[in-house]
Amino acid sequence: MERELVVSGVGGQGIQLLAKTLALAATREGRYAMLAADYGGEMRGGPSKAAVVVGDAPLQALPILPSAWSAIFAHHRFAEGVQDRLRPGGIVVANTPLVDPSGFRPDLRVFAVDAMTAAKAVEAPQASGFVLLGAYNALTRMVEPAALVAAMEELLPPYRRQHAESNARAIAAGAATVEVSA
Amino acid sequence: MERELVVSGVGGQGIQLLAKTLALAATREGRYAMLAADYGGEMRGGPSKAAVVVGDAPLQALPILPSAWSAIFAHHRFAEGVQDRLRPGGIVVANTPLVDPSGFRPDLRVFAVDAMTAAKAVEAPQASGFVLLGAYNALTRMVEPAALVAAMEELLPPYRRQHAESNARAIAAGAATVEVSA
Amino acid sequence: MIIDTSGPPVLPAKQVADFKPSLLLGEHSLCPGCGEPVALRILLEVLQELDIVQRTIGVVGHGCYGSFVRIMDVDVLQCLHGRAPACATGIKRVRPGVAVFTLQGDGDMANEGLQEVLHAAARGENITCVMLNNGVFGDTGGQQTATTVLGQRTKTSIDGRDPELHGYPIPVADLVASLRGSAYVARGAVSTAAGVLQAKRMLRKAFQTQLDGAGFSLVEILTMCPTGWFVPTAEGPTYQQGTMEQTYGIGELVTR
Amino acid sequence: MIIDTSGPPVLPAKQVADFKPSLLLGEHSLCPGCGEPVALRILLEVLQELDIVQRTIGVVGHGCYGSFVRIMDVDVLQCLHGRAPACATGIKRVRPGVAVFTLQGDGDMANEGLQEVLHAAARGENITCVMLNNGVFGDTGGQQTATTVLGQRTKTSIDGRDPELHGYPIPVADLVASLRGSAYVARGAVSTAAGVLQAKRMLRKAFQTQLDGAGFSLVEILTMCPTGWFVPTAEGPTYQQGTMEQTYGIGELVTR
Amino acid sequence: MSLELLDGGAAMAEAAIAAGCRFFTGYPMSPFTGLLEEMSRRLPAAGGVCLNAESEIEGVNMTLGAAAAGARAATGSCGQGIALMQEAIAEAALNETPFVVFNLARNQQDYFQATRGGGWGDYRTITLAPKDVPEAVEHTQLLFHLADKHRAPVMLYGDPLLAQTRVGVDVQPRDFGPLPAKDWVLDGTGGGTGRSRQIWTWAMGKANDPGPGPDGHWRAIADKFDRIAAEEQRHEESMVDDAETVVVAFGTAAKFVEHVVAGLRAEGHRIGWFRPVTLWPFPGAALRRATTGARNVLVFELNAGQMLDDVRIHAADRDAVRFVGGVSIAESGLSYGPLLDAPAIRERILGGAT
Amino acid sequence: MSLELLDGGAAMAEAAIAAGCRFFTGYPMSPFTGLLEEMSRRLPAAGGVCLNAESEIEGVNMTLGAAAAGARAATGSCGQGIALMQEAIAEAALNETPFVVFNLARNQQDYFQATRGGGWGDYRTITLAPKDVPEAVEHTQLLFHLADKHRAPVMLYGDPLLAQTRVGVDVQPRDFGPLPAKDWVLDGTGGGTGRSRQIWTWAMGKANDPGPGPDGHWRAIADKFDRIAAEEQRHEESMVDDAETVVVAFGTAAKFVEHVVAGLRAEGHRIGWFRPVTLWPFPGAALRRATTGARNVLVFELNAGQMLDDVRIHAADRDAVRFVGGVSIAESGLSYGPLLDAPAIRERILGGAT
Amino acid sequence: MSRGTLVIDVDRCKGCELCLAACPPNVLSMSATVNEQGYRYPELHDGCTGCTACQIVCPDFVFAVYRFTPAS
Amino acid sequence: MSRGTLVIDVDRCKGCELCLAACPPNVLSMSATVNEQGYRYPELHDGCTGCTACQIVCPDFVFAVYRFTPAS
Ligand SMILES: Cc1ncc(C[n+]2csc(CCOP(=O)(O)OP(=O)(O)O)c2C)c(N)n1
Ligand SMILES: Cc1ncc(C[n+]2csc(CCOP(=O)(O)OP(=O)(O)O)c2C)c(N)n1
Ligand code: SF4
Ligand code: SF4
Ligand code: SF4
Ligand code: SF4
Repeated sequence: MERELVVSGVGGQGIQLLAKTLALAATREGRYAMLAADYGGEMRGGPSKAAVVVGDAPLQALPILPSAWSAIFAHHRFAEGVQDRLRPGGIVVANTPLVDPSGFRPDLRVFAVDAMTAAKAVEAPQASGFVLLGAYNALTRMVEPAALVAAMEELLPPYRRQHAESNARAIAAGAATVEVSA
Repeated sequence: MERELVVSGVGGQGIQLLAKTLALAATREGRYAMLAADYGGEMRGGPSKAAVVVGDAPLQALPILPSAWSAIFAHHRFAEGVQDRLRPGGIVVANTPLVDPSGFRPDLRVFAVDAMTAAKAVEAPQASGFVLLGAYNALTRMVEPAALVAAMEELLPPYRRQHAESNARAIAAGAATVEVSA
Repeated sequence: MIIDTSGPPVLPAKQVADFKPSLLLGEHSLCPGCGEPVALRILLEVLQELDIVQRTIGVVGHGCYGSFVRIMDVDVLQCLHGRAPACATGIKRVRPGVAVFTLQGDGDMANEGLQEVLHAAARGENITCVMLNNGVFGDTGGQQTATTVLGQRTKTSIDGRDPELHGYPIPVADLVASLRGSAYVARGAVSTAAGVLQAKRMLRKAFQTQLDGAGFSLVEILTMCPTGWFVPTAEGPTYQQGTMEQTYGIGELVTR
Repeated sequence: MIIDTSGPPVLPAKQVADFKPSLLLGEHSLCPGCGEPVALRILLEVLQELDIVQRTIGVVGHGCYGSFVRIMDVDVLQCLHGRAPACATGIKRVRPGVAVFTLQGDGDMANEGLQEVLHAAARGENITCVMLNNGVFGDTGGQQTATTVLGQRTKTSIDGRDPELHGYPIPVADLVASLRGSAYVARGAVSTAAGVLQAKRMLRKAFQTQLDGAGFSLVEILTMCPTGWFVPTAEGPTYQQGTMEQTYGIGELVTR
Repeated sequence: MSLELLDGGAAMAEAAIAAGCRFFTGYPMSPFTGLLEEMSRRLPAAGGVCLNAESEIEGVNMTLGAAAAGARAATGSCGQGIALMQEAIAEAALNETPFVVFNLARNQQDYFQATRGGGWGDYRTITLAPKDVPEAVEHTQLLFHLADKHRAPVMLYGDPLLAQTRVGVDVQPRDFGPLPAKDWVLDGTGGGTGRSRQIWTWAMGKANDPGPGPDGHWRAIADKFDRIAAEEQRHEESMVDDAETVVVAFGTAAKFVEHVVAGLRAEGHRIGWFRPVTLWPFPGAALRRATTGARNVLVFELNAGQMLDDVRIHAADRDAVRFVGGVSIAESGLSYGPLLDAPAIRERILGGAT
Repeated sequence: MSLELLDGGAAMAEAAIAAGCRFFTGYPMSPFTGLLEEMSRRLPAAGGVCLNAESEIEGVNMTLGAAAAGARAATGSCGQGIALMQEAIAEAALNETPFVVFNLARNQQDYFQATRGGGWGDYRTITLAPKDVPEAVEHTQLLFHLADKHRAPVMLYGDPLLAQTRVGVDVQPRDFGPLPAKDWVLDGTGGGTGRSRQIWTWAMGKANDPGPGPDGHWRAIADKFDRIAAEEQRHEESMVDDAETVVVAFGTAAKFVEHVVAGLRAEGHRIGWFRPVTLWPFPGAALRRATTGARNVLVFELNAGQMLDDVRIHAADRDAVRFVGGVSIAESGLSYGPLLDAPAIRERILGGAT
Repeated sequence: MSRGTLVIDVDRCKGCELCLAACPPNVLSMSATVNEQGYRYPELHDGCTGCTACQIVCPDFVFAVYRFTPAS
Repeated sequence: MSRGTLVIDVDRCKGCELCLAACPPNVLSMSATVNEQGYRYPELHDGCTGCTACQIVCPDFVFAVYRFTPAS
């Protein structure tokens, strides 16, 4: 079975890193992953989108997903159309207050996460993307939480190693937000 | 009616100039002419061939003639195949002794011209090509003799003007050879 | 105490510098700390100061500055990568009364189109070529160009440019200066305010050379590319001074 | 009194010069008085004297010298017009133990492929480029190249090369010499016997530079093209001395 | 009427000048060289500029620049030189800069190069293939017209026989009708007006007046080429109505085929010929009509079979199509080998018409 | 098996190295740039050389040189950059130098460029168009094999989705069977032996051992490409046997088409798909079989209709062929527009299957 | 005392800090808060000479510069 | 008296006359008749020094050069 996540936000929110972390974590677990990024060419500060698909056999998924099982909305801009592709019952993580969690289709399961507040609370203000990821993974169990942290560390370039701990805290904080709200 | 001449010899014999003179003369008479040259690319001292076609209406002739009405053979080398294309009754000017006038098909009308000797006799040793042309034109009346001389003069570059007279003598000498032999 | 700078001063004052040259039609989208918009500004100011705005055609190559085509209020041919001097030649020969300039990067001029600019210079083509040299392919994300300085890390010379493997940087202005058709050649840099003003004077002289019909002119302008150099924006100027400006030197190479 | 030269002398004598280098496999078909076969001779002699015949690859461009591919007993890639330095680079990087040289004309190197040779030189590519500069496209019948001297009549500059219309000639060796990757650069001429010997020494040094792994080497050799210059063959050398050699100068430009 | 004896190169040079060409660039390459030499001699006298481009790439981009500035402009080359120009020809097609490319090739092996480009993107190049010098004179003038009519680079595809054969021709300016105003030309006067002009393949427009952008622009270009494809097909045909065998050929080879087919018809064979005059747009509908009822559709071209594709796409019965041409090159590499000859062609046609 | 999460560029880099590629050149151009960057990182560690070519023309000629000297070598680019390489690709096809060209294009508008060359002369380029990254890994390795097998330059035609999508892949060297000895390689040892070697497009040979010359050589090359055309056709198809409608698509677009067609089939439509895996040689015979009996042969490609030509040449019923693709470009110009999306494609297919 | 002053179009600023280093009297510093693009931007302190250096080096055309006219 | 002498492969000569000018003692002159290619060719007169200059400049590889060995 293949499970799809689409992530949508604006450049600078860590969308690509979040998606890459999840895909790498799944890969390190020996599963098949796909990560398709879409960041409008040379434009800066523009839309940033990513899709992650994870499965236990070689994937059939298209790099532009016709439908998805879940989504993370990091920003209300550039989000048009994404909701329409979610299958009924789809899981949504909505980054409040940038995203209004009440604006979604009734057949979706929406979880509001105030990622910035949670990130600041664990002194990881740069890591709100990881909060969203932590929340998402807590909801979906896409990968083992430990795999997520390991993948995040693996992706850090040497000169950013110092962020490993705060990112890990952000992931955990994200998980905590939904475990409470769930 | 279109009349074709093919000229065949080796580079340096003045084949191209001879053919060009005839074609220009016909053009200056207001008739349609074609001149197709064939001198094997970058090779030097190799084969030199030309075809001239003259007619009173826009020409239908191919640039590589399937058959011809007449020929000038300036050299025995590279002459293979040319004879085969001459139509029965075709006129041939053979440059003796470089070309053996007895080696032709019986249905051709062959005229032997010792161009070099004739050229030397009129103190135009460089102009044996024009002797052949003079002979040919005397036989065929392709163009007016005066037109031939005018075309030759027109084609001389300024720094070769001094050759005009000796070339003209060579044309006349060529005519004389066949007027005698005819 | 922070001064209110949200509007013009209330005390009597004379405006001595405006936000942007009036020939700009909109915002650019280049990176923070990029030197190219500064070069664009002085180029446009020179066109205005020489009063040739309405008899000028620009030819713009491929690089981050390519997006200036959208915001320069000047007639422009956006040409193929590297080919601006050839296109400019065609334009100038057909419209000798128009001032024709090119806007190119180091990737555009020193890599893809080194031949075009040298031939145009040798031809003494009466055009003005402007090269924005940041020592990397900025637009494609920071790979090594022919002007990348030794030791510089880029995405295709990750351990730094090593002369054994990657060769030496090419001083384009110097090459051009050595050709007889060149009438004005200079190299400037926009890493300081004084440098910007000097570069502007160079551009002015280059266009004046063209207006005088004296032959080929070229101004190479060293510009910061903090993104491609992987340095903080604030360090761009000093990094540039310590690397590119050291390697290439600043000044006029040909004046006639 | 004319001496019998139909066979070796009967008196005791030592042969001090042979007809042609033993690396030639046949006759060339170049014009009377052409300087290119002379350059070919000394090039082949140098390969023999350095004893590298069996570890050499030549890369030959497009021009009259292109036909040498048929007669040089050396491994050869006949490449596209202008691209020899790039091809040679690929070969050298893959076979660093082999001596790699290019043989190109001025049309090949200064026109179509100016960029390739300059980039190869800047890269300090450890190859030897040989340019036969006769100031015209010989093979296509004598049109103007980038090295045609001022005033020279060619089929595309019938009234003589005029700097206003056609620009100035490009001194390729000087351009190459100004690049840091160049380890040996020289310009010779084959218009006199002494010149031929000097050019041969230059070629020898160039190959030695390569064998030493010191970097890029180039020898530009001025060669007569009486056909393309429209001068009698016997006047080729003096014509060359009065035009090309005057314009470009003979000598070593870089030695390291 | 006054005939001049001109070789193809000189005739095309005269024709180009008569058509208003005032900018020309070229780089020597046989058999294109002659046209370049003639232009360098004749164009300055006509008030134009002929540049010894230092390379084909520089030449075609100079020409693109001159055309962008409004001149009737041209360049040319052959084979490898045209290959080097493909990037710029595509660019001109996509940014709509009109000029003429004289592709005086060494043979017919470059049909794909001419008709399928090899540049990038969805563009096509109007390509005329004259069969002889008089037609080249007409085509040259027509091409400058078509370039301006459609704002696109266009091509003449010839060969050594076309370039080098001398014939008596009378070059007169011809009028092909009115043309759209060149209101897009860069003349340098737009600066500071807020309406400065732009020529840009991506058509992004100015910040104050955005263009269609690549998607809109390239779709419009594709539509334009569809329109050209419908409008500009040209062909000649003869004796096809009752023909069992139709021979398809282009350029010089077609002239030979016409001759051979006429001979065969005179001998009683039910045979005709069809000649695409425009290689692109290929006159497909006409070919379909001309081959309806034919049992043999023979393709004679001097290459390994390139136009063959277009004939297969359009012939009435695709299975009737047979290739009777072939690669045939002179020893020198610079012209055709023995297959371009009437007797040889006759044999091939008789062999194919089974 | 151990999966690595690699984008297409990195995956192809790994695959190339696994296939023995030891020389690579490139010049940045999106979306090819990633492959270049990966090669510059990975190849030196494998004992190879990766050069920052100063331009595409220099890059491809360096690669030609390295290949002539015997290395498994490659280069790549996209669009305009490939256009600039056409001269050298043709040259390599004609002088028989094998290397791989990674044409990681911005979209599908370069089908003609890939399959009809645009260089000069009668040559063709084996072109594989993988539909996704795992297939690109296989194709990369296969291409190095095919290049050596046929002594010819070969091409991989991809797009931004192929170049940039990351997937878990396991790159293992693959064995495609034995190859002819590379006894033609220039190694420098021939000098002075009277048997020195030569690589020359015109194949004139040495004076003491004349070659076939251009005529003989180019005819042999044409024959070789005919052989390749017969031997190397590859395709995939599904559900065509009873299909009323067969959709033909290549590359990434084909992956989308497969998905959409599978959905339509599940809904009861009698529909199947056909994918040319080799764009050249085009799998014509297979297409003919697959479309026999089909009422609609729909061509979906993201351009103005280029593969369409090949489908028209080969589909069982030429009149059943309909174009349902189109130009669709992202605002940035660097990737596809909205037509590359399953719902949009579904609509086009339903519209075409009348 | 300032001889000159600025208008700072803060929302255009991309926070590169080039102006800070360029300012001879060193009277610019970066804000604590961010503008609408998310960048910190320069703030002016006492002592501006109206030399225009900041305007000259700013890649984002953020500055207009004024020189006070002596109340003559 | 000649210190050296030549073998001249006359049929290879293309008559360019470069050897004449190159010869320091000026002991070469062109023939009156032509070779099989149709070119006049050089002939040697007394005074050859065996310097090899003619061989060095000849584009058509027409000369072999000998120096007489002193009968020691
Ligand atoms: C023929 C061709 N090759 C490659 C590219 C891709 N390309 C676009 S911009 C660019 C970089 C240009 O670098 P530079 O000129 O230095 O300008 P910068 O972006 O650094 O300002 C490249 C390589 C292209 N457009 N055309
Ligand atoms: C791309 C390309 N353009 C043009 C040519 C035609 N061409 C062949 S040889 C030649 C002249 C070369 O001149 P040069 O290198 O100076 O050598 P020369 O003949 O004078 O010895 C040219 C232009 C070609 N082969 N390829
Ligand atoms: S990448 Fe470099 S050159 Fe381009 S906009 Fe950014 S800083 Fe400027
Ligand atoms: S044309 Fe010139 S370069 Fe060529 S063979 Fe003749 S003399 Fe030599
Ligand atoms: S230089 Fe301009 S963009 Fe940079 S921080 Fe200062 S005001 Fe902002
Ligand atoms: S130099 Fe050689 S070719 Fe020329 S005349 Fe003398 S012998 Fe003959």
